[in-house]
Formats: sequence, structure tokens, C-alpha cells
Amino acid sequence: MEKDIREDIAWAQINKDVLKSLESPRRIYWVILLIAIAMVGVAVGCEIYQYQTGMGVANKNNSHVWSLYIATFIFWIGMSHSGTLLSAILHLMHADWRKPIYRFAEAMTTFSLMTAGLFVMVHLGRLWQVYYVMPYPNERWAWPNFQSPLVWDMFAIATYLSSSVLFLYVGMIPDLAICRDNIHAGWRKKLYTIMSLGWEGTDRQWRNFRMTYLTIACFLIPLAVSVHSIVASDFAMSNMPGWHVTSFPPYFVAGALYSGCAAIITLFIILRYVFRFEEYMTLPIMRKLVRLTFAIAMVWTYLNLIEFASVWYGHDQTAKDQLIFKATGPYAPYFWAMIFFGSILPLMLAFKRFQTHLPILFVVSILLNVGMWLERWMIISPSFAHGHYPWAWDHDQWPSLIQWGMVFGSFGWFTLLFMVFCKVFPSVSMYEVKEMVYHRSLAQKHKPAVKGDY
Amino acid sequence: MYSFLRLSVLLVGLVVSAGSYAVKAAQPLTTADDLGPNVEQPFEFPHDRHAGDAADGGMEINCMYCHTYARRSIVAGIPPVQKCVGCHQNIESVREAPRIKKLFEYWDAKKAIPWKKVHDLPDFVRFNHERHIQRFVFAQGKPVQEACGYCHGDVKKMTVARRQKPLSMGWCRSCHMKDHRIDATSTKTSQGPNDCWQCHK
Amino acid sequence: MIENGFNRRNFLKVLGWGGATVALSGCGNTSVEDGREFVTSYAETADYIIPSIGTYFNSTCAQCDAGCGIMGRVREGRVLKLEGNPESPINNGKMCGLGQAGVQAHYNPDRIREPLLRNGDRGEAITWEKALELINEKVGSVNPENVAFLTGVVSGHVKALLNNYLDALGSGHHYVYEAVAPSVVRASNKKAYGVEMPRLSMDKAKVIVSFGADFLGAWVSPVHFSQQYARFRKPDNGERGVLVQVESKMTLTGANADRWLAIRPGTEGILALGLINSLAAAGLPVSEDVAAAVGEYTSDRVSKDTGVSAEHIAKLAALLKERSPSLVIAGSAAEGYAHGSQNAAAIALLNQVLGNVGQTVEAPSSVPFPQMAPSTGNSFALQSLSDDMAQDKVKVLFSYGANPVFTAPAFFKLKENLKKVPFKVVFAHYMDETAVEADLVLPLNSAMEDWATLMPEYIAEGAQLNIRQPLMEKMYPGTLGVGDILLAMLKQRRPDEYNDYEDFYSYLRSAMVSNKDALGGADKDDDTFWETALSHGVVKLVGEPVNMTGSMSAAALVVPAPFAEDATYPLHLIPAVSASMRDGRNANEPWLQESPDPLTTIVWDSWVEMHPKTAAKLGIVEGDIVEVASKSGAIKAQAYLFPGIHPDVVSVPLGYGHEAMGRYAKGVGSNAFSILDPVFDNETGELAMHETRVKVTKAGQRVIIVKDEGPAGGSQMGRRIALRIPSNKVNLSEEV
Amino acid sequence: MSITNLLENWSDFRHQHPSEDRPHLEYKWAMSIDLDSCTGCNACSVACYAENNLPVVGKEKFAHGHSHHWMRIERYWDNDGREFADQGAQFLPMLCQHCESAPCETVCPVGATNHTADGLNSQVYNRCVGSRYCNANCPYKVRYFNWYDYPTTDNVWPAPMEQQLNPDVTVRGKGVMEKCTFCVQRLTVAKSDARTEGRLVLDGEVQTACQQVCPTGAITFGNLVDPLAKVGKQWMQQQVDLNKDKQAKDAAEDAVKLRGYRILEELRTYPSVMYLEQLRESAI
Repeated sequence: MEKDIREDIAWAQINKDVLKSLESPRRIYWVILLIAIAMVGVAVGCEIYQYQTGMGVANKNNSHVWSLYIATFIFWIGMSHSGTLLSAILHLMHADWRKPIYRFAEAMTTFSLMTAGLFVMVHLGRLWQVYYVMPYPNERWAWPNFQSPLVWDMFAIATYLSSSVLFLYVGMIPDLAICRDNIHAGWRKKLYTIMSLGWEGTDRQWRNFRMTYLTIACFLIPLAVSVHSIVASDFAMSNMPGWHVTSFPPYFVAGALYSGCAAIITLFIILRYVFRFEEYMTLPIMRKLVRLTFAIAMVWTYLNLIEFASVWYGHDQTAKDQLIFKATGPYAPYFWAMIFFGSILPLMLAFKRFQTHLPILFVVSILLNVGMWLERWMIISPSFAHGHYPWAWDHDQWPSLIQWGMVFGSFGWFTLLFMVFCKVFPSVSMYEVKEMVYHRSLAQKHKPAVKGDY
Repeated sequence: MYSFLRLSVLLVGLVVSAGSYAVKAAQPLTTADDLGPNVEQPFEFPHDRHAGDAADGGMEINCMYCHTYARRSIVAGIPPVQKCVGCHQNIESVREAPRIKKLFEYWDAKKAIPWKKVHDLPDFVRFNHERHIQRFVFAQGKPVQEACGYCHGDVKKMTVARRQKPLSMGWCRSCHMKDHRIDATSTKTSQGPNDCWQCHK
Repeated sequence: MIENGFNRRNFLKVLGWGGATVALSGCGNTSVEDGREFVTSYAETADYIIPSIGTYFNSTCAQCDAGCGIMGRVREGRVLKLEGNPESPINNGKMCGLGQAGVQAHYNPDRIREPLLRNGDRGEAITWEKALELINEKVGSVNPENVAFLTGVVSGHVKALLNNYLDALGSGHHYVYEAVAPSVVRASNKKAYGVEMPRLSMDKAKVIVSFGADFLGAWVSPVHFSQQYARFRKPDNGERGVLVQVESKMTLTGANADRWLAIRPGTEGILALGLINSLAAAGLPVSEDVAAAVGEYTSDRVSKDTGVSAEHIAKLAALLKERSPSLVIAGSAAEGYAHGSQNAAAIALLNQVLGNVGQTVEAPSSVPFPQMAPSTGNSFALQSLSDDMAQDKVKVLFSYGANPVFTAPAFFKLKENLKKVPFKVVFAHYMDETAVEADLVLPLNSAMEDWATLMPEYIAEGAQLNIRQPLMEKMYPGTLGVGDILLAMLKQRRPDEYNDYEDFYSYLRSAMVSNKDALGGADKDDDTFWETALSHGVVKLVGEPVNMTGSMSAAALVVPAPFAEDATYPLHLIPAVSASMRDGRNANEPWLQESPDPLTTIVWDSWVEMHPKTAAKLGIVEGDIVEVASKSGAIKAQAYLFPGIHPDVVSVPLGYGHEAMGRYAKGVGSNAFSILDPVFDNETGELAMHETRVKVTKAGQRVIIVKDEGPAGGSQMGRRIALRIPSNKVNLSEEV
Repeated sequence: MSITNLLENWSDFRHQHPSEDRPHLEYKWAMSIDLDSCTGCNACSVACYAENNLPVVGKEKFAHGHSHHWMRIERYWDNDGREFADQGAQFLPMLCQHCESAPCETVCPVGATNHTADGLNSQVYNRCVGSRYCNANCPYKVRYFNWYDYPTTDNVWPAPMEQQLNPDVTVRGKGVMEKCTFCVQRLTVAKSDARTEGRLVLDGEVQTACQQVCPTGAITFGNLVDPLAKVGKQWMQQQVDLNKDKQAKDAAEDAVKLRGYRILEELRTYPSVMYLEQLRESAI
């Protein structure tokens, strides 16, 4: 049985290794950061242009009113789910291998939610009136429409985002205290001092901390499932052929976990290299992660097939036409690419030799996410192109460069936030890695028969 | 486990107290006065002199004598110069007053006086004077100045009219949600319409 | 209260629109904005003017010559919308899209705003005094023989003034030109029935067979015919009329037919004679000479010549025999050939044989004031003018209501001939192709600012004189009505007679009032009569029905055999007259450009319609830019495949391809007028519009056609959207 | 509006149409369009441009599908396999169907589109935030979005063209959804006038712009509640029930058919526009 991490690392060494990531990453870090900033610049430029000129520059039209913005919105929402999976669900299940990687996964959750939120804004025709969606007693005496899935979205995302931020922060408090104690001057010292909330590591503090952390974790899990179910209901509640599918909520949740796991693999590899975390983000952990991804991929494939089958054998001819159109019409290349990247490619992950082959995993994980992004696009665009009303069909609509620019820039935005986070906060949970080292070595020495009993 | 409960109780308590505050909190901008800016007009028109009480030196002219369209159009209308002159050509006593001289200048040039709007609703709003006058003045028998005053304030005490009420959507709705008697004799009441397209166009 | 005479004209002056502002900021988060905008107010006003409530004034539409009555909605001094005048028997309160767009002619940003005198390549703004002085000088300096007027259809008092001016000159020529007009049908009607435009009672007919007459789209008086059509389709007794359309390219009327018969171009006359033959064979009594004349047109032969199946000929003959009265109409598709007159005569003969004359083809009423009756135009007139210009016979040319440089085929060489005319005056709304060539451009009032009386060619009941009156104050002080200009020109020639009239309005009023007895106002005083006439917008006159005296000799009727194949130019070109574009004079009204063509749903461009079979043969797919070349020229346009066209035919809509005129018209599409061949009707000398033979070749490019139709085309993809049911399955008489 | 108020009126805040508990008492505006009379001439469409301040977007934007025709004429062929469309075309004027159970209404996040007491599907432009969810959910695709700022930056009404704009209808800026309103500005005026006189609007007293202009009178519009209204009589005679998603008559095997139907009725949108099937003579 291979070990997740070496168990003879000294606690002080852990502190040193992790704190080093706050000080001096490899030079590639700065390259990534600069590229990310440039990408954000593209998106900001596109948005300014679109805001001033009107949504028309995105090249959507009256029958095809949604496009990449909503597709990418769902993509980012989906990506946020794996952080919760790793940090909350696996926490409750005592899967200890999560400990070195959950912190950055949780950060990924938070930042991809922030990115997703931006797409809602970018998508709105009148961004300056976005506050109409929020329910608050106002001088217009008007409420939003509580029946609309978009309002549910707003609630769900806002709740999920605030909970995720809280969860990320609370889980970080002991580590922030370590940082506070190890850094001696500068703005960071002040930052960590304030943020660690006077953490001293007393028994009482640890007891309260554990309880709080557990509470939020319990709270977060149903939330995560509900968020993507609600996003799915944006579509499932509609009458559009191709959207009006009962299995959408679990399908969306599975897709979300899938793309999130793939993204964690990608980021795992990047962080491992950039911040020299080889000791902590180890190949055995990667192997477990890959197996998890593979399992989810198969669940997703299954749900996908269920959706096709229910449409195919259902009596709704319009939805069936829609499916045939997807598979044979102008969107066919993307549709089949989605099937390939989403269902065929992950079969590779079943083979042991690929499970720890980082360069291959890096490429594959990105392709899996491409597939997941295509999935979202294939939900949105073909339905608009080939809906209920043949006169309004539009097979030629192609997103403009503005839309592509915004999608492109969103990756920069995410990367920027994420990279800044990793530089400012410990992206590996020091205290929990210490737990791994500590209790395992203890178990080895004193209670070899009992495992994981803490 | 107690601490787990403690946190939950705390959170629930927070939500409940915030909610109950919001439930009971007074709503903003319902009946409050909200004085508009002073509007510079081509020349000063003394509403107090025309519509004011006789005791205060006013003429007690009915609002609808000049704003004659109010009962049959969505706008109350500004009287044509013709109407001002109709009376003033026979009122020698003030003929030489600077304002009246100005009036006659416009009249002689056959030019409309460029009055500025004092109560200017956004372009997507349709406020129908006719409906309100029909309801409050003709059906309920309210005095004209009172009915007009619901929205325009006590114009008979002003010279140049100035906005008194907020004229916001919530302000409109605060009145529309009240029960009003349907006419002067009946005890039956009804509310103003609560339908977007009644006021939005 | 001040008492003052408050008539229409004062009202217009008082209600200047300068004070009324239009807010363009629609739905920003605008809160209450005090003291920024001005209140609409007046110096003096009439009782019926209530702010925010529209007032309606009746007038007459100027978008085409059908003479529909319109009712302009006026608010705060601006005309906002045109609606149909319910009192006009022509349109009974209804309108077409073209008429609706009249407000866009009025508010058009490309209108000319002051008189322009040529100075090199530029037009230089001058005053009206100077312009009129210049006209006086130029007209005075040439022989009256060398003065020519080119106009579109004119009628009413403008026509009277124009004739008086020509009179005053002592000579001068008046050429009346209509680019697309049923002039061959007029001539053959005159021959067959004794009147150019008999009254058609479609609502009385049980079957209508229309040989290419697009009476629902652009033929003669479409709004009126549409109303008749509605009653024809759904009469009170529930017996739904049957419409059969015979043509080579589907028109809007064809698209509404129960059976649309694609006929080989030019063989309409053969089909008509074949139908007579079939009817005679089925026992319909026909005179001997007719029977002799049609004897050789057996069903088989006709079917072979025309491409219409024998089955359909038999069914159609049976239908015509069974359901009487019927109505047969000859339209532009039948008349547009060298043998157009013969075709039209054959079709008229069919009407006669069926006994429709007097039943559904009725006599119109005589016009009490012939001097005001419309002078209808044709292309022959333009040809004569062009020839005269080529021979330097024209020294001063006035052009009004026509845009000949745009509508004349290239072989006319009109533009070159125009250059030989030393002084050209163009009365214009826009700097159109003809105005660009002018030496002096006189800007006209829009129809919403102008006074006129008009008499339409096709009047639904009795006789009527339409009144056009201003709906609002003039937009630009520098424009004048055509009547005012003519009056000013007449004052130069006959000052004694006309100096009493301050302007055209006073002339018009006095002319009308002095004739009020004949105009049905005998019992009214002058003012009442005038005000009544204005408020109704039409003056209905009592006219005696004229006699339909025509006679038709079947013996003289010869219809030539179908066209021989032409190897170089294998296809026939049908220049299509669309309901909104017509001859292109309204092309600068954006509503019309954006209103999809009903059949192809194409907007903002011209196109080449062809049958999918033809396209397949030529290797053309939808959106290919193709070159349509005739002996006289070539144009390029996008190809559109269309199941409503004969495979031997391609069709290009007219009215597009302006090189001037304004921002909405210029450069949109290509001008199909320009490639028409010089072929003329044998009898009338009219340009045979459908005689042009063309070849179509791919020009290499391909575009995505801008149209409303989506990728599903005209298919409903099996969904229940637009449904259709055989008429014998429903009981119309029970319907509400 | 306080939260108390929201809670008290929760059930009123949204209710499903068609519903027994909330019948239309005074007005239920409805339309019927006779496809046999419709000639596809486009007059209604232009009238709508004139009445409702629709922007002309120009060729390029039309090509991108940004056109605004609240009333659009669709043209279908049924010449399946035959050489010519020899029974003519099928024209279909398509406008907002003012569904009683409108899919667009439930999904708007801000409640910019609502059902009025008169059975109209309202669209409040200044409330719209431009999420376009309503259009996504509209089976008929009759909602049109302002992709650009037509009045200002796009200068669709260059001076003096803006003088033609109807002051009773808002000029929409960029980013809002719009659609056919059944000419609500005319309905409001007619209702107000009738109310001043203490009565209901009479049949024929108010016309929509498209109905008014239609040369063949194919469009009938009126109050379905009014027993004297032609539109109600038509619906009754055609046995089309507003509140049913399947009409009993469609199942009947009669030799004589009724030709009233509603488009995509099976989606349970309960449209307020009834179409009458086009007829074709079988003897020719």
C-alpha cells in the first residue's frame, strides 16, 4: 500500500515548504500571472464595448437569445462543485487523502463561482439595472418574480458563494495563525494578524473550530447539490425542446463534479510544479483523484444516455427532432466532440499507467473540461437553433469574437484570482497535513492494527 | 454537540430578528413630502393670486378653469395664451404689471409661452389626469383643490408651482393600495389598479 | 374668450410643431425630471385640440395612383400615422403597407429643402423668386413648341392648371409617363368594352381567372380589390369564390389562388382561346365566328403550347361553365409581350363568351369634369419624348412625378438625350436620378403638406374627387406645392387671370366653391360646403354610367405560336412589380425596405427568382450572385430558388438599384429596368416589359440572403402551424 | 411594499392562468385571424411599425436576426414534391399570442412581463433587465430584443424622422425585450373613455393597428367576455375554448369541420389568438 504522503516529514518542514510558496514560487508563476492579466484585459475591453454598444455585438439574435455567456456560466458554476466535494463531502467521509489538496480546490470553488457570477452580469441586456433582481424593500414597491428560476439562481449562487467563502476562510484560520507567527513584517503580517482572529491553538479554540467547520461542511453539501439543480431548472423548467428534461438536475450535478475534478487535476499539476509541492501533492493522491474522476465520468455518461433514451423513446417529436439535429446538423462536430471528450477519452483514466502520468493527465484533464464546456454549449445553442417554431429556426448563428473574447478572458480572470490566492494564502492546508503525518506515524508506532481511529 | 446547536440557534435567531424588523419597518417614501427643485419659468405665474383663498387675496379660481384638459385627457394641459389674455385684456388694474406686459408681448407675437414642466414623469409612465379627476372630483365629490392637491400639493399657496410629492412608483402605489370609496354616496370601496400596463407604456 | 375665425389654415400656422419635442430616451432609469422639458402649449387653439388626444384629418394618399382616402392622426401639431379614410369608397378605411409608409416620405431626412440651381456639378441654393424668374426667362426665350412637360399621372386642379399653362404658352407638349401601367390592357379594354377601365365586380363573381393581374398586390387599385376579394372569398351565402391565377411568375395574387397555373410565358392568349374551345365543346353557346376562331385550339394543343395540363384546362372549363358569373382579368403578365394586345383581346373574348360583360365587368361612371380626369400614362410617351430630345426638339423640359432616368430602359438612352436639353427643371422630393440631371430642382411639399384635388382612374362607385390637404405645417419653409409652382408660372403668363389668387389654396377653394352645385353642395353656403368637403376628404359625384360599346371580332384575333427557343438567351425575364417597391419611387422609405417581400421574404436587396429545376441545370444554389444578361445589358443579383415560377423564366423585382435618391434607397439592389430589350407591343407601341430574353450565369460569389425565412424555408416541419383544409369540408355560411 | 404585504398577498402575487378562481370579469382581449382572407400583403406589419415605434434596423442587422417585426408574415409552401407551389402559399401573420398561461411570464426574473386583468401579456420596458429568458421560453419566438440602442447611437430615426414617433408608446432603448401589446395604448384610451361614460368598451370601438389596416378584414379583435363581440362569437362558433388545451371538436369525426385552431395549443400556453384554417377549392 503506497502512502499518500511521506509520513516522516517534520512539522517544521511542512511549515517551511508551504510558507515558501508565499515567498518564492518558480518564475513561471509570474508568467502565468501576466498572461492571466492580459486575458482579463481582453474580456474587460469586450465588455466595455458591449456595454456601450448593446448586446448585438455578441451576435445573438431574436430566436437565439442565449449563447456562450450562459454556457460558460454553467461551466464555471459546475467547476465550483468539486471544491465542495473534496473539502466537505470527503471531509465527512474521513477520506484523508483530500487534506493536501482540498484548500486549493475550495479556492477554486470560490473563484469559479465569482467568474460564473460575472457571466450573469455580462449576459444581461441592462446590467445597470441588475439590482431589480434582488428582493429588498424599495421605493418602487416592486418585488422580483419569485417564480423565475433566474431568481432562484440568484439566491442559490449568492448563498453558495458566501458559504464557500466562509468555509474557505474558516478552514484557513489555523494556517493563517501559522503564517502570522512565521512572517515578521510587512502588510502580510497585518493581514494575517487580522484574519487569524487571535488564533492561539488552545483546546477550546480547536473544539469550537472543529464544530464550526463541521457545521458549515454539513450546510454546504446540500447547498452544492441544490445550486446546480437550480441552474439545471433554468432549463428543465422551460418548454424548449432539448431543455425540458426531467433528469437535468442530476445530470447537471454529475457534469459539474466531473468538470470540477478535471479542473482539480489540471490545477494539481500546475501547483505541484509552480510551488514545488511535490512532497504534498503526491502521485498516490493523484491516483485517487483520477479514479474519482473516472467514476464520475461514467456516471455522467450514464445520465447522458438516459437523457438521450428518454427523448428518443418519449412521445415528444419536437425534442426528438432536436436531438437528431444536434447529432447531424451544423452543431454535429461539437456534439460528437463533446461525446468523445466526455465519455470516450476518460476511459484512458481507467488504465493504471495513465493515472500518474502527469503530462498526459494534464492534457487529458484539459480536454475533459473542453468536453464539459461543449456539453453546456450543446445544451444552449442547438435548442435555440432548432426550437418549437420552424420559422424562427436559425442554424447559422455563430458567436461573435466579443463572446469568444469574454469566454477567453474568463479563464484569465479565474487564473488571476486563483494565482493571487495561492501566493497570498497557504494553498496547502498545513495543519491538516500535519494531522496526516502525525496520526499516521502514531498509528504505525502504537496501534498498527487500528487504522484511522482518531 | 451543544455548541453545534448553539451556532444554529444563533443563526436562526439572527434571521428571525432581521426578518421581523423588515416586516414591521416603515416603508420609505409613501406619503412624505419631497420638495422638487425651483423651476425657472419665462415669467412668474402667481398661483396664489389666481387660485388662493379670498381671505388671502386670491381669486379662488377653479383649477380646471385654466387646466381645462385635466378632466378629459391624460394631461392637465397648460392654457393657451389666448385664455390668459381673455381675462387680462379686461383687467386694466394690473395691465402695466411687468408680468402682464410680458404676457401681452407673447400674445402680440402670437407665440406660445415656453413654460417648463414642473411635474415631469419619465417617458415610460402614463399618468392619466382624467381618471383621477373623474374618480375623486366627479364620482366622489371631493373639492377640486383637494383632489389635485393629492399629487400637486397646496398649489394655491405657491406662486410658481413646485413639486411637493416624490411622484415615485412606490408613492403612487401607496395610494393605489388604499381602499377608496367608489363614489360620494356608496360605502363600497375599491383600490386603484395594480396592473403594470395601467401606468407603464 | 376671444372670438376669432379659426379655419384650417390658421390652425396649421398656430400649431407649429416647433414646441413639441419628442423624447427619444425611452426607458432608462429616468426618475422624475423637473424643469428640463418644455410643456406643449399654444398661443391660441381650437376647442377640438386637446393635448395628448389625436385629431384626425382626411386627405388622399400619394404613394401610388389608386387614390385611397387617408386619415392622418395629428397630435401636438405632428402627423403621426396614416389610417384609411372610412368615407372613401375606394379603400373604406383600409390601407396597404405602401400607403402607411407615406409618413416616411413626409419626414424623410433626404428631402430637398430649397430650390437648387446647377452650378457645375453642384446644386446651389437659390430663392424661389430667382427660380421662378429663371423659368420665366428660359420659357420666354424659346419657341413654345420646344417646351415639354413630362409628368406622372396628373388629375384634378393640378392637371387643370398644367393644361392652362400649356394653353398660355400657346403650345408645349405634355407627356404622361407611367413606368409600370396596364396601358395595353387599357387599350384592349377600350377596344373590347369601349372603356379603358371597366369596373370589376369581383364580389359578384363565383370564379375569377386572372391572367397575371396582381390585383391584391400592385395592380390598379389593390386595396379596393382586396376588399372585394374578401367578400368574394366569404360571401354572405357562404359560397366561397374560386380564384385561379395563370401566370409565369407567382405574384401575391397567385400565392392566394386556389390553383396557380404556371404557364409558358406569352401563351396566355392561347390558353384563353383554348378555354373558349373547351367551353364550346362542353356546350356553352358561342357565336359561330368565335367557334371558328378557336376551333384549332384543342385541349391537347393548348396544353402542349402553354404547359398547363389538359386536366387543369378541363377542370377550369368545367368550373367556369358551372359557376356563373365569373370574371376573367388580363394583367401585366399577359400584356407584356409584343403580342400583348392579342393576348388581352383573347382574354377579353373569354369574358365575353362567358357572359361576364355587364355582370362582373361593369361600366364605370362618366366623370363630370373631364378636364380633371386623370391623364393616364404609358411608356410610349417617354419614348416619344426621348426621341424628341434626341432631335433637339426640346429646349425646356419640366419633369414632375416621374423619375424617368431611373425607370427608362438603357436602350432609351434617356440620360444622353437629356443632356441635349439646355434647361431641365425637375420638381422633386428627393435628389433622385432625374433630379441629379436637372439644371433647376424645385423642392416639393410632401403629400402631408400639400393641397390638391385628385381623381383616381379606378373609382369604386360613382365618380369622386379626392381632396388632399395639409395634415401639418410645412417641415421646411423652402418647399412649395406643385400647384403653387404652376400657379406662379401661370401668373407670369396670364397675370390678369391668376393674380387674384394669393396661392394655390385660394385658387383651389374658389374653383371648388364656384362649382359647388356640380359638386353636390348646391344647398350649402360656401364655407359649409368647403369645410364639409375637407372634413370628408372626398367629394362624391354623381356620374352617369357610360356605355360599354366595344365590340370584339373573333375573326381578327390571331395569337402567335409560343416563343421559339433561343440558344443564347434561353430564359425569359419577368421584371416583377412588387406591392411595396413598384417602380421604385418610394424606395427611400425604410419601412418598405425592411418589410419583407411577401413571397420571398427578402429585405433590403433585389434578387433573381428562379425555379429549383432551372437553378439545378445551371448549377446555381440559393445566394449565388448571378449575372442576368440581356441583349441590352446585364445586372447582378443574388439567386433565390422559388417554387412559384415557370422553369423557363427568371424574375427580378423592379424598384431597386437606385443610384441616387437617399440613404435608404441608394445602392440597394440592382435596377432591372435597365436591361429591358427594345421590344414593343404590336398595336399600341408600348414597351413589352416581359419580352426580354436573358441568360443567367454564376458570377462567382455567394452570399447569405437577408430574408425573414429561416433555414427551414417554407416548411412547417410537420408541426401544426399554418393549416389548410379543402373548402368543401367546411360550412362557411355558418361562420360568424 | 413591505414584506408583510408580500406574505399576505403571496397567493395573488402569482396565479396560474387559465384559472377558475380568477375569471376575466370585464375584459378579455382576444383576436382571430382568418387565414383564408389573409393575402400576405404585409400592410399589418407596416401599420405596426407606424403605431408602435418599431425601429428599422437595416440590412446588416436584419441579416443577423435583429429585426423587430412584432407582426411578422410567415410564408409556407406545401408543394411537397410537386414541381410548383400550385395551390399558392400559406401566409400566417404571427404576433404575440397573449397566452393565458404564458411561458414567458413565469420565467422573467423581475416580473417585467405579467398577465393583466384583461388577459393581456404585458411587457414593462423599464422594468426589463434584459435576461432574455422570456424569449428563450417563448415557443412562438415573437419577442424582440433591443440588441442596440436604436434611438440614439444607432440613429434609426434621423431627424426629422423622430417626429413620426407615437408619443403613446415608449421608445425602447438598448437591452430591453419588446413584443406585440395588442396596441395596449389604444385599449387604455378606449377603456378610459368608456369608464368616464360608465360603461364597458363596445365591440368595434377599439381596433388594433393591424386590424384597422387589414384590407381584407382578416383580423378580428375584441373582448371575449362581451357577448356581442364578433371575436367571441367566432370563438364560440368555432368551438375553440380559451381554457382548454385540447378542443373537443378536434376529436370528433364530422364530415363538416370547423376551421378554428390555436397554434401549438398542446404546449398548454392557452393562446388568445385563434386562427381560421386556410381553404382551398378541391374542384380545381
